[in-house]
Amino acid sequence: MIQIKQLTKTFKNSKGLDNINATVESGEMVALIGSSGSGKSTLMRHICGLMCCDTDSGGQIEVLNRIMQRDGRLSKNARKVRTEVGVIFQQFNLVDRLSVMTNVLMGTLGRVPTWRSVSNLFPPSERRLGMESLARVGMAGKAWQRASTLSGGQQQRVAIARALTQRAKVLLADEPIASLDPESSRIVMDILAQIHREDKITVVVSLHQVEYAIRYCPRTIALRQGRVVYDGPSTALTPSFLKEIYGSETEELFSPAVDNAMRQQPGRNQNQPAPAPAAA
Amino acid sequence: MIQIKQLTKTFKNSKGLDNINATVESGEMVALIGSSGSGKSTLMRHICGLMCCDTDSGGQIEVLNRIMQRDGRLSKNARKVRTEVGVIFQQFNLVDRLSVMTNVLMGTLGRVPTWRSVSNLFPPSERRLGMESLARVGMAGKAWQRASTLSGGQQQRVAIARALTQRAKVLLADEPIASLDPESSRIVMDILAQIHREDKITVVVSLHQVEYAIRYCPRTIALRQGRVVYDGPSTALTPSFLKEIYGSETEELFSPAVDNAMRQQPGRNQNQPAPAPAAA
Amino acid sequence: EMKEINFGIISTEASMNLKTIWQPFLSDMEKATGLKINAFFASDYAGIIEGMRFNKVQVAWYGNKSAMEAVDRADGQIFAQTVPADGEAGYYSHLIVHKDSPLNSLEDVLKNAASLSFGNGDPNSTSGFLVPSYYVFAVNKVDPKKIFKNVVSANHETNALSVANKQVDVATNNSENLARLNVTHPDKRGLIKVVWTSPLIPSDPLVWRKDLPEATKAKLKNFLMTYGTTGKESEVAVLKALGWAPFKESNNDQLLPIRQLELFKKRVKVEGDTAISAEEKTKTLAEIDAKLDAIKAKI
Amino acid sequence: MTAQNTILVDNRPPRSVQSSLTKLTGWAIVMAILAWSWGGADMRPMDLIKDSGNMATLAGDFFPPNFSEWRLYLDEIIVTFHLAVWGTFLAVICAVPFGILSSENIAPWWIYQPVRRVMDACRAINEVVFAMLFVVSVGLGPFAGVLALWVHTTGVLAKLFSEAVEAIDPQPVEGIRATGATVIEEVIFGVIPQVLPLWISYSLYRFESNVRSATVLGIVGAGGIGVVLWEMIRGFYFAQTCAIMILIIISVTAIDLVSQRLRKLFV
Amino acid sequence: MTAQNTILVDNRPPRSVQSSLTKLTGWAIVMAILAWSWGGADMRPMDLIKDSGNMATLAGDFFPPNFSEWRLYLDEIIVTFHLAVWGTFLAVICAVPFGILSSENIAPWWIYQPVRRVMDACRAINEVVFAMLFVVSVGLGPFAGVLALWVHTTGVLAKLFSEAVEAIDPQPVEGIRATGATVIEEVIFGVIPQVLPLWISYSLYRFESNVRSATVLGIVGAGGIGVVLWEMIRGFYFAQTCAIMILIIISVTAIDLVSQRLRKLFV
Ligand SMILES: Nc1ncnc2c1ncn2[C@@H]1O[C@H](COP(=O)(O)OP(=O)(O)OP(=O)(O)O)[C@@H](O)[C@H]1O
Ligand SMILES: Nc1ncnc2c1ncn2[C@@H]1O[C@H](COP(=O)(O)OP(=O)(O)OP(=O)(O)O)[C@@H](O)[C@H]1O
Ligand SMILES: [Mg+2]
Ligand SMILES: [Mg+2]
Repeated sequence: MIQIKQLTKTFKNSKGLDNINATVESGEMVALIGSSGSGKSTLMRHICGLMCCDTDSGGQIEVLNRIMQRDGRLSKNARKVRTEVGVIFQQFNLVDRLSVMTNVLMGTLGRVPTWRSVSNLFPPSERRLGMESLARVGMAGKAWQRASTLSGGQQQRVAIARALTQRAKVLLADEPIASLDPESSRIVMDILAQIHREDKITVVVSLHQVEYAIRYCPRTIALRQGRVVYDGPSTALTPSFLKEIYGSETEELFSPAVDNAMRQQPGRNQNQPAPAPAAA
Repeated sequence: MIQIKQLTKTFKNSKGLDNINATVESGEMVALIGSSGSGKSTLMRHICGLMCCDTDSGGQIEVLNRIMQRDGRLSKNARKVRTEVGVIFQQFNLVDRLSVMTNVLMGTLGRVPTWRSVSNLFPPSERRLGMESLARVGMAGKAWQRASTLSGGQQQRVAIARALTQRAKVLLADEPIASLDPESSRIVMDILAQIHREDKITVVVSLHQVEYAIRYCPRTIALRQGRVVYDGPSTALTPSFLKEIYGSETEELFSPAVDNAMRQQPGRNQNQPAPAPAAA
Repeated sequence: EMKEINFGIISTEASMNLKTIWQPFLSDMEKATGLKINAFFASDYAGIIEGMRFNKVQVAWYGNKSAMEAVDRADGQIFAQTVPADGEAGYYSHLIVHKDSPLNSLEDVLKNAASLSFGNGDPNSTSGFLVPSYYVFAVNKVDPKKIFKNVVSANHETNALSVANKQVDVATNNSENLARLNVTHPDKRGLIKVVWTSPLIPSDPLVWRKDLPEATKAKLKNFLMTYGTTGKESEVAVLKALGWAPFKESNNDQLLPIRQLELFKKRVKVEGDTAISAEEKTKTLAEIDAKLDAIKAKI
Repeated sequence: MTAQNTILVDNRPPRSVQSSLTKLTGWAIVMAILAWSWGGADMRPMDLIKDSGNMATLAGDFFPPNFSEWRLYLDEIIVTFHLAVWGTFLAVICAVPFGILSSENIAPWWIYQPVRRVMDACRAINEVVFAMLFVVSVGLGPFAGVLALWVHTTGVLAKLFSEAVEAIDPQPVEGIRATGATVIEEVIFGVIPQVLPLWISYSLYRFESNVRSATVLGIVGAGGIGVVLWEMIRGFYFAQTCAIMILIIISVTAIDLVSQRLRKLFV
Repeated sequence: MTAQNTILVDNRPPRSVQSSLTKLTGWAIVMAILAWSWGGADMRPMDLIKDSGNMATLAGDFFPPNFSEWRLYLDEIIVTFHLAVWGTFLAVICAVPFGILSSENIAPWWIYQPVRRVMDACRAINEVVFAMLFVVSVGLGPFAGVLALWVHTTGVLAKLFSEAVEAIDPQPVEGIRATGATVIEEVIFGVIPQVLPLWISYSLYRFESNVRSATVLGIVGAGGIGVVLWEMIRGFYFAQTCAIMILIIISVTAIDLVSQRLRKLFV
C-alpha cells in the first residue's frame, strides 16, 4: 500500500528525516509516535506529496503501487495518486470562509471535472456523498455554516468528512487529537477506527500519546530525530521499553506535559489529561 | 473598600446586571463565581469604571470611599480612583508589540507625569519596582521579550506584575485561570494569595470552578443571570447547596464541561481538569 | 459625404472652451449644415492634435501655436479666423509689473534686470513665451536666464496673480487674459501695470483636415462665413457671448509670423548648443536660415 | 517542565543592543534623506508664513461659491462617475488574473517576474499619458478616459491583489492540494475565499481614487468634470471653481460613505 | 454537554435563504450601475479593435527612445523624488493626529465628524488643483508641489490611518485605561504600538504613489520631471517622452523594491 524507501530530508540546519524505510500493507491501522519535532508531520507530508525529499538521495515513495515521488522529484501522476490519499492535517487546513459543505466537497475535486467544480456545479451524487460523510461524523446539522464558526473538534470532524468524501484508499491523519479535549479526542479516534473497520481504509495516524496508539492501532512506528526507532506491535510499548529507546523524552509521551501551555506557541494548546480508558 | 449599590446594567436585549448590592471590606479575598454569561466580567468592568451602569437607575459604586460612578456617569476623578484599582483581565489585555517591561511599567502611568511616560523616561525607582514585580511572578528573565512571544500562562503573570507595579489597594482578577492548565492555574492562584497575604491587598477574583474558590477565598459571591444568588463563606458551598440555587447549571461549575471546547468560541479554551488539590 | 463631424475645442490663449458658451453656436452649426456635430473640449492641445492626425477629429479650434502643430503633424489646414468683438485682428503680448513698481518701460526692465525676478510664460505659449523671447530678448540680444536675478515659468493666470501679489517683479501676459481678469477680478487687474506691448498676434484660427470631402468643407465654410452677418439678432448674441464679431476667412499663411518666431527661437537654441559639432551646427543654421528666407519671401 | 514559580531577582537583563543600533541607523538614514531633499524640494517654510496673506486673499475669492450653473457641473460629475465605474470594473476583472500571476507563492518566478514588471509599467505611467494613446484609437471622449483608467488601475490593483495573495494562510491551500485538485481549483477554492474581502475593499478604495483621478483626464479631452474645473481655474472664476470643488467633495464623500458600508459587509 | 457522537441523517438543512437574497440584490445593483454607466462612459469596445492600428502607429513614434538628454531628466527625477519625500513626510506627521482624531473608537463624534469632513475635502481635491493654489501663494517651483502633495496626502493617509486605528484590538487599550492612564497615554501605549506596522506600510505605499503623482504636478509648473514630461508631450517629442517614461518606470520600480524590503522589516 505505502512503500517508503531510503527517505531522507535535509532542512537548512538539520535532518528532518533520516533514511526512513517502511511499508504499510493494505488494511492496516498504524500509529506514528514521537516527541515534538521528531518528524511525524514531515513524513506525512512526504507521503502525500506535499514535500519532496532530498534530490538524488535514492529516496522513493510508492502509494498503491504507483510512484508518488522519487529522488526528490514528484512523479508526473502525483496529482492522480493524491486523489487516493486522504489527509487530515494537524491544523485541519479547512478554508475558513467557505461553508462546511463546500469544504467537504473539496474531497471530490480529484474526480469532478474542473469546469464543474469551478462553476460550483458539483454533481448531485457527489453532494449526497458529502452529506453522508458529514452525517457519519455527526456534523450534518452544520453543513451550511461557515467553517470558521466551528470549534476545534468540529473542524477536525469536518476534515475527516472531507477525507471520507474523497473516497481515498489511504488516510493520513496528522495528530488529529492534538488540540482536542479528552472527550472530543475519543470521538475522533472512534470515528477513525470505525472508518478503518467499515470502509477497509488503510489508516496512518500520528499521535503524541502512546496510550491512544496502544488502544487504537495494532502497529506503531516510532520516530526520533527523523529516524525510525521502533516498528512493531503497539502492545510491546511499555513505559520501560519506551524509556530505553527514548531516554528522557519518554515522560512527555506518557503524561501530558504541564508546561506545554507555557511553551512559546500561543494558539496551540496541547494539554490533554490522561485519556479516558473506556471507549464508546 | 468596594461598595456597590443598586447596580443595574441593561444590554440591548438582556439584563447584564440586575440590582447588585455588595460590599467588600479592606483586606478581604472574595471569589466571584457563576456560569458563563452570568455577569462576572460585566460586574468587574463596572467596578473599575470601564463600563457605566444604566442612567438614572440610582446605581453607585464607591471604591476606597471615593465615588467611581453614579447613576450611569463616571465621576470626575474616576481616573484617579482607577489608579488604586489593579485589574487582571480575562484576556490579559497586554500590548503585544511592547516589551514585557514596558507593559509592566504601564502600571505606573497613574502616578508618573505624562511627559515622562510619553518620552519613555520612567524614573529609575519605578523601573526597579517593575523589575521587582516581575521577579515576584518569576518573569524577570523575560523582561525584554515582546509580550506576544509569551505563552498564555506567562502573559497572565505579566498582567499580575503590572497590577503589582500599580501598587493598587484593590485587585480585580477576571477569570485569571480560565485559559491555563492545572499547574499554571495553581501557580497563578498562589501568587494572588501571596500578594493578598503579604501586601494586604483586597482581592476580588472571578472563577469558573468552585473548587478554587473554596481553596483560596474565604468568601464567595455567586452570580446568576446578573443577580447575586449567594454571598457568604465559601465553605458553605457544597454541591447540593449549589444545585439548590443553580439548578442544572451546577454541573458545569463543578466538572469542567467536556463540550466547552466544542462551543463556538475558537481561541478560547476552557477545559480544565479537576484542579490539583494540593497547593505549593 | 460625411454625416458626423468631430469638433475639437481647446482653451487657447484668447478664448475659453466652456461648453455652456459654445452650445448655442454648435447647435446653430448642426442646424445649418445638417451635420451631426460632436464637440470635444480639452484643456490641452496634445490630445486633440493627435486625434486629428488619426482622423478622430475633423475640425478643431486652436490657438496659433497649436494650429501650427496641427498643420504640420495632422494634415490640418486653416480656413477661418475669429475676430475679437472689439474688431481688432488679434491680441497682444505684454510685459506686466505691479502698479507700485518704479518700472515703466521695457528699457527700465532691461536696465534693472539683475535685481528683478521674471515670470516667463509656458514654453508653448505664443504670447507668454514665443513673442516676448523674440521681441524683448532676442532683438535686444540678451538671454532672460542670464540677465534676471531669477526666472520661473508658469501659465498666464499664475503670472498675473504673482505680479499682483508681488511674488515676481516682471512677467509676461497677453491682452485677452488681462481683459478676462478685469471682468472677474477688477481689483487684481487694478494692481497690474503694462510696461510693454507686442505687435499684433493673429487671432485664433479654425482648422479642418485637408482630406475632408469638398461638399462638407463648403457647408462648413458657408455656415461660418455667413454666421452673424445676416442680421439675425440671436446669432450676434451667440458670437458676443463667445467674445467675437463675425468670422473672417483665413489660410495657413496666418501662421507665417508665428513660424518666423518659432524658427528664430530654434536658431537661438542651436547657436547656444554646445553638444553638437561645429560642422553640424552650421548645417542646421543654414537650413533654418533658408526656411526663414522662404517665409520672408511669402510675407 | 520546570514550573517557574521561584522568585528570580535579575535586575537588568542584557537589553538587545543590536536592535536599538538598527533603529538608530534607520533614523539616521531617514534624517539624511530628509536633509538631502530639503534643497531639491526648495523648502522655504518662511514664505508660507510670509505669504499666508496672499493665500487668505486667494481663498477669500473662492467664497461665496457660485452655484448658478450647477446643472452642468452635475452632468459632468455624473459622466466622471460613469467613467470611474467602468475604468475600475474592467481593471478589477484584469487585476484578478494578473494579481494571482504576480504572486510569489502561486506562480513560478519566470511568470511572476515579467508580469510584475508589466504591471509596474502600467502603474508608473500616468493616466493622462495613456489617455493620449487611446484618444487616437477610439477618439476623444469618456471612452478614452475609461481605457486609460483601466490600464493604470489594473497595474495598481494587480499589485495590491498580489500582496493580499502573498499574505494568505498556506494551510487551506495545502489541504485542497492534498485532495488531488488542479492548480486552478487550488486558486479558486483555497486562495480566492481567503483574499476576497481584502480584494473588495481594495477595489472600492480604488474606485474612489479613480473618481478623483478622472477629474484630471479632462485635460486631454477625455471627458468629465475635469475640463470644466480647469476652464474655471484658468478664467479666474474662483467662485465657480469653489462650487465645483464643493460638488466634487460632496460626491466623493458620498461614494466614500457608501463604499465604507459595502466594505464592512464583506470584511 | 451532549457529545454529538450520534449519527444524524439530515439530508438538506435549510440553507440560509436570506444571505443568498442579499447576494442576488447586491449583484443586481452592480449590474444596474454598470448598465447605467455604459452610456455615460460612451463605451464603444468595437472602436478599440477597429482602430488599434492607429495606436500602434502612435506607439511606434515612441520608439526608439531618445536618451540624449538623460542628465537633465535624471536631475529632474531627483527633484521629483525630493518633492515626494517632503510631501509625504509632512503628510505623515499631520496624518498621525488627524488619523487618530477621525477614529470612531478614540474620538467623540463631535470631533471625528468635522475632522473627517476636512480630510475628505483634502482628499477629494486633486493635487494639481492644490498645486495651482499654492503656486499663487508661494510662487512657482517644487515647494508649491510639496505643499500640494502634503495637503492631499494628509487627507489620504489620515483616512487609512484611522481605518487601522478602528480595527485595533480594544483590550490592550482597556488594560492601559484601567491603570488610570490619561487619554494621551492610552493612545501612545495602547493604540500606536498596534497600528505602527500598518501605518509604516501605508506611508511607504503613499510615498511611491506620490513619486508618480509628482509627475503630474509639472502640468502647473510645480517642478520636477513632470514639467519636462509635459513639455515633451506638448511638443510631440515622443521619443524623448518615451525615454522619460522609461526613467520614471525604473525609478518607481526601484523605490518600490526598496520600500517592499522596508515594509517587510516592520510588518
Ligand atoms: N519547512 C521546514 N523548514 C525547516 N525545518 C523544518 C521544516 N519543517 C519541519 N522542520 C523541522 O523538522 C523537524 C520535524 O518537524 P515535524 O513538524 O515533522 O515534527 P513533528 O513530529 O510533526 O512535531 P509536532 O509533534 O510538534 O507536530 C523539526 O525540527 C522542524 O523544526
Ligand atoms: N457589550 C455588551 N453588549 C451586549 N451584551 C453584553 C455585552 N457585554 C456582555 N454582554 C452580555 O451580558 C451577559 C454577561 O456577560 P459577562 O461577560 O459578564 O459574563 P461572564 O460571567 O463574564 O461569562 P464568562 O464566564 O463566559 O466570561 C452575557 O449574556 C453577555 O452576552
Ligand atoms: Mg506535527
Ligand atoms: Mg467573563
